[in-house]
Amino acid sequence: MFKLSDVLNRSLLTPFNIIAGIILFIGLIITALRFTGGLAAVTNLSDYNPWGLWIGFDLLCGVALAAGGYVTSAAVYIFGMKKYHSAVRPAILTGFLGYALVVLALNYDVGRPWRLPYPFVVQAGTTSVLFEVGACVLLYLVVLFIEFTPAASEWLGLKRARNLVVRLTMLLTILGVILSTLHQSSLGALFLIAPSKLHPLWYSQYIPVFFFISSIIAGLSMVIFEGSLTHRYFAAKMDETHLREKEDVVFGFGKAASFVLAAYFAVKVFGIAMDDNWRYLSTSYGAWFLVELIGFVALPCLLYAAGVREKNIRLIKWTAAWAVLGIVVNRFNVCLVAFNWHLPSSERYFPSWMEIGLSVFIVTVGVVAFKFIVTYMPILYEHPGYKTPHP
Amino acid sequence: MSLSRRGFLAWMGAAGITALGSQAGATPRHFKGYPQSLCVLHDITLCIGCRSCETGCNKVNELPPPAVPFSDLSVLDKKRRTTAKTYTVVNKYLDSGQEKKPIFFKTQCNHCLEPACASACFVRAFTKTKEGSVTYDASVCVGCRYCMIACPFEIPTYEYDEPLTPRIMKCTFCHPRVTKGLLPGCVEACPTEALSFGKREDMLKLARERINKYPGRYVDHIYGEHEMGGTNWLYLSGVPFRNLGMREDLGTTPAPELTSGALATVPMVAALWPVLLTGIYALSKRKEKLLSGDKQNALAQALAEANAKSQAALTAAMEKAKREKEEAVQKAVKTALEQSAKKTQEQ
Amino acid sequence: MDFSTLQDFYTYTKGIAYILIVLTLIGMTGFWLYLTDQDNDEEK
Amino acid sequence: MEEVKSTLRWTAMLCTAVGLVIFALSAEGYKAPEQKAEKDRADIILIDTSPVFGRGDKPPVAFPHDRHTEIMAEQKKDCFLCHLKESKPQAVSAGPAPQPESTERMSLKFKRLKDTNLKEVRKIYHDNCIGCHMSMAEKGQEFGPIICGECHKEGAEYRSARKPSGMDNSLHFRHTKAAQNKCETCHHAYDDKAKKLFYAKGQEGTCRYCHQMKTEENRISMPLASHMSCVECHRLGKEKKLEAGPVTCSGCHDSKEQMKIKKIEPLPRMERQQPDTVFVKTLGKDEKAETPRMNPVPFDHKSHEGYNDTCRVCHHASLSACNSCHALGKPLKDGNFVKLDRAMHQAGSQTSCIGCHQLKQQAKECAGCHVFMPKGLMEQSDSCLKCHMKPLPDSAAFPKTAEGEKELAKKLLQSRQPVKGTYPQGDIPENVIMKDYADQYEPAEFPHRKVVSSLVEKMNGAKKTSQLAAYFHNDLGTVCQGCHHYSPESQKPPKCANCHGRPFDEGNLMKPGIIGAYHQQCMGCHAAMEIKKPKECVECHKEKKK
Repeated sequence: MFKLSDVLNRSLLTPFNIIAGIILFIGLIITALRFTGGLAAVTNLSDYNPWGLWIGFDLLCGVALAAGGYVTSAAVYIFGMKKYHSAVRPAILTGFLGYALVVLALNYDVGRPWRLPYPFVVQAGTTSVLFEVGACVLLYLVVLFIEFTPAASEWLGLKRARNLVVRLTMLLTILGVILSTLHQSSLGALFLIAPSKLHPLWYSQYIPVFFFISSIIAGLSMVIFEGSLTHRYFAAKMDETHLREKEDVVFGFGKAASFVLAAYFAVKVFGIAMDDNWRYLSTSYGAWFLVELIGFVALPCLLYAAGVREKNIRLIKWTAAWAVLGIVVNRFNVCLVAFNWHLPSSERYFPSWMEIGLSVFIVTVGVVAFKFIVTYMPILYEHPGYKTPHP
Repeated sequence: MSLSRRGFLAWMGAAGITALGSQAGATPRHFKGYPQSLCVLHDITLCIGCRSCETGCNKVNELPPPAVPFSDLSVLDKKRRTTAKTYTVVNKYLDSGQEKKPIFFKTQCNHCLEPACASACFVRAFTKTKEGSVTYDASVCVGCRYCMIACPFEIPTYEYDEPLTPRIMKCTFCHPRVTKGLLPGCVEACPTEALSFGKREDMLKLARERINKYPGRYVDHIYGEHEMGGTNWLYLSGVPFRNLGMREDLGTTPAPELTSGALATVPMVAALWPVLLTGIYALSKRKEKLLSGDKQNALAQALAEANAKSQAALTAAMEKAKREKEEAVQKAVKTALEQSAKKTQEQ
Repeated sequence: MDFSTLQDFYTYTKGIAYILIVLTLIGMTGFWLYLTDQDNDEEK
Repeated sequence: MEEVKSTLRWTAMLCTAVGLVIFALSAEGYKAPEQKAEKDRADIILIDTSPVFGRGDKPPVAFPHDRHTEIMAEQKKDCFLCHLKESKPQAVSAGPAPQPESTERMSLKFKRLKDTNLKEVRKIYHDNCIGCHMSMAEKGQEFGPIICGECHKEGAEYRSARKPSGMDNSLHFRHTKAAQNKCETCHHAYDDKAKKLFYAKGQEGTCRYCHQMKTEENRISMPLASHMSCVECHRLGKEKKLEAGPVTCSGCHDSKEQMKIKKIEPLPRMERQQPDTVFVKTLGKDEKAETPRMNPVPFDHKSHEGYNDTCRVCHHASLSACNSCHALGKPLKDGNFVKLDRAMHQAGSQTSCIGCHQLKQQAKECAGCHVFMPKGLMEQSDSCLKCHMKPLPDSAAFPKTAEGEKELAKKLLQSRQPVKGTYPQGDIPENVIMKDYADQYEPAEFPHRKVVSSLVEKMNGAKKTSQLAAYFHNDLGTVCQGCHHYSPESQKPPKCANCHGRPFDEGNLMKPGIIGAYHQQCMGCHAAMEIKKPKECVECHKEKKK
């Protein structure tokens, strides 16, 4: 429960605000350039490299890291892990923000943003994986929005309506999980069509599975990671339930993440075996692949395990950060590093500072929005008016 | 994850029979592409690198004039690719033989029988026409550039400098001309007939005949006959195609096959996840209910015990009180008797 | 219905598939509600 | 305090992130695996023990032999620093092997006489190679590799450019001269009973007839034989300060060095009791047929000796007649189951008549026309008679004696009328205007007569092929057929435009349109004959004034 006064009294010239302000300003300039000079003016994209950082990071990583929403809500509402209930709202919020930002970023990358709905209203290219991704992301954004709006029906206090709302949460959660399963995996499936361009070690008929599994890891890790951040910076905003359940969330999700990581490691190895790509492991790309597999899959898996067994909350938090980084590395590898590996280095892509700048801008927008929302809305605490009746 | 296409087709086929009443769809289908579709055979051994094709292409497609005039052959010295301003380019490759004999060859859209770009496009901006060309419709294109990712020949290009109306640019096989019965611009311009134009079957025949007649002159491979499921541009060469930078490792799988498996699982997930999830939900709910049941019993028991205790305490207290009362009475009686006895002695 | 390219065939079949998916989801939701509202009456 | 800590953490994370990005990019920098340029050397010996001892755990060593020979020379050391002396085996020393007087020779192995076992051999290599390199290092000289990986490396830095070496007739002549016609110096046969070499006079053949690529029992491999004999002999010669052949690898096996080997001009004929003229039989040696179905082919053996560098070209397995191994009917094992007809007609094979003749057609003087002609057996039956000549009217039955045979063959050969040149200049149109042309250019003026005469000139001028042309070109019109193809020989052949019209005629896919025909024919011929001009389009047809 916070007092409005201490918000008003705080001066706006906090270091955070200043930095954020600068970044947002630069972002706006880049925006202007993009929509006057075209992609050529701001990006290093070429006819060989049509997809760059804005897809590799903003889309692929954005979606993966926003997986916390469906993971948490599934855990709580479907798997009935009520003790993590306090984690749901923040997760949903970050999920919602994440997807919103992905869509925002797409508006920069795509040639004619206003046509983004075309596949669904004008002409549907149903053979395209991108069509499925688009459809699912769109729907899921709506789902997240509804999930994010507080359960209004409680106001009316009607028992039937309340039951309906309870059922609706279930429906939304299930729908959310379905949509997430589909588009998280399909983001990987996007690359199935380019076996001649993606390095064999990363190309696999299993790549949709890889993306889906790793999205679960990303979701779990993000919840822990954000949890620790919010706890650090917004402890004041948390009520005792949150503070109490926080630990449970960290340990529970840490354990889950560890186990899923183990499975992920296994399927990655299966991937190599299926296409008999062992020999590539001795090449330079192989070395880099091993870094990803050992350093960003096996290592966090073990660290999580250690953290859970020894009840070492800090270790788990740092591991979460590492795992999140690992997901980013993986998405970068698939989309940027191992893609077009056959091209001479002169033809390879490296993002321009403006591309990086815009990505930073997008992230900053997200952080600011999150900060604003958790400051003014009941995310980290339950509003006394609508105590949700959970045992 | 990836259901085999066969299985998927069987599944869809079953649906087809019942729902659509279409012809037996359960057998794995095979598509031969459009019969009579047109084709160009590029005999690389005949190309002299005169860039007439580039000129012709530029003219008939009304593309912007080139930076260096087409008559300037020095541009051939470094490798070029198709760009948003040039649909086709001629490249030079120096044969690694004793006398470095230059080999020229033309690059443009190969007009796949099963185009990867079309398969990848989520607004169906690309169409495989029955004439054999793969055409592009800018009026629906969103500009996501997934087609460029998908194309194994790295042909489609993008107008990166267009802020709001960028298009994908690629060879159209001069579709408007061809439908009018004219030759494609490049073919018409080629002086040596390094580009032969005709029905695909005929061009394949021609290619085979040339290989048979001049065994020494050609490598025994018609590029484009099977690559990525076959293309409407075919190539003959005197040196291995990989030397010319043409990928020989593309395989023969048509592009749509590559993603169909993954897409095939979508309905499965959509149909089965709800059941699975609600199942899990039900289980967890049931567990929860049982738990809550136990809790109530426990409470009741605790209450009962508590009551019993308090009862005992109460009775004990009452006993005590009773005893005190009686004592008090007896005491009082005793004193009274003593006093009365004292009185009688004095009299 | 006959197709000369795999691409056209898939466009068609996947199109059908997507429609079916939507119907399935709606249908199953309805069916679930129909299945479960009894239990809730008991709970009352 | 807490702040400090947290900042530290953040910096740590930042560092890792940056480090990763850099690593990623470095990984990105790598190209797809591709052939990297290697130094070509003719002297690469692959020190690979696997054939003898089975696979080792380290990759074999590519050893630049000449590099070491040079250094030996610089340091005034001889071959025996690395190669031991071994006593000649009985069989050889007894026989007429090179330098019969010497009972010792240089072992080809490194620092040992036989491959005992892996452990020892490995020790020999490591001790001696590394030891020597070390000692040079200590002396402060430029020294060779010392660490395992420097020698044992995958994808060696050298690529072996070793060209197989052989003795052509000219080189053979120089050797016979050097050996004062003592053929036994090198030539020998093996006596199975006596188990030793002996010299069989008049039976000499090329080494390869017996010495195969692999060592067989009682006959060593060709590489071994040649290096033991040739190199040894050259070495001894050099010791004796005589003019001797090369002892280095590149001396025999480097393409450039091979060019330098002196050629004898004119080359005297080699004596091996071969005929000047002979009949190539159309029947196997042991085959009996009432009459051969095809006429035997009179063959000018003498001049053909001049057309090839070695006898081996035709006599690929022995110096006897073709039909002693190849038969008309049943394929024989001796003939490797190749029937007589294939032995003589197989296209693309240098050992068959037609194959060799077609290879000759690739000479630039001939290629201009022949490049357009489908390869393989000619269909026209009359071309068969070019070789399978009809017996002369006056000649009676086929002679029984070898002498008579030679005579008849000679007569037949002389009866042939070589065709040189073509129709008289006056009958050849001087210029041809090619006007059926694109709007872009003026008509092209084709100097028809000039071209024809230069063709004929080249044809007759060609050293080794002029005879071939003279005998196989049917008549004066044949040369015209290079361009005026698919029509009978005549002084007034059809014009190009009579057949060639608009392109892509579905009726005849192989037939180009007129413009294509012109360019393909003219440019194809110029390319084949290595005529550099014309370079620009306008050299043939001027740009049309707009």
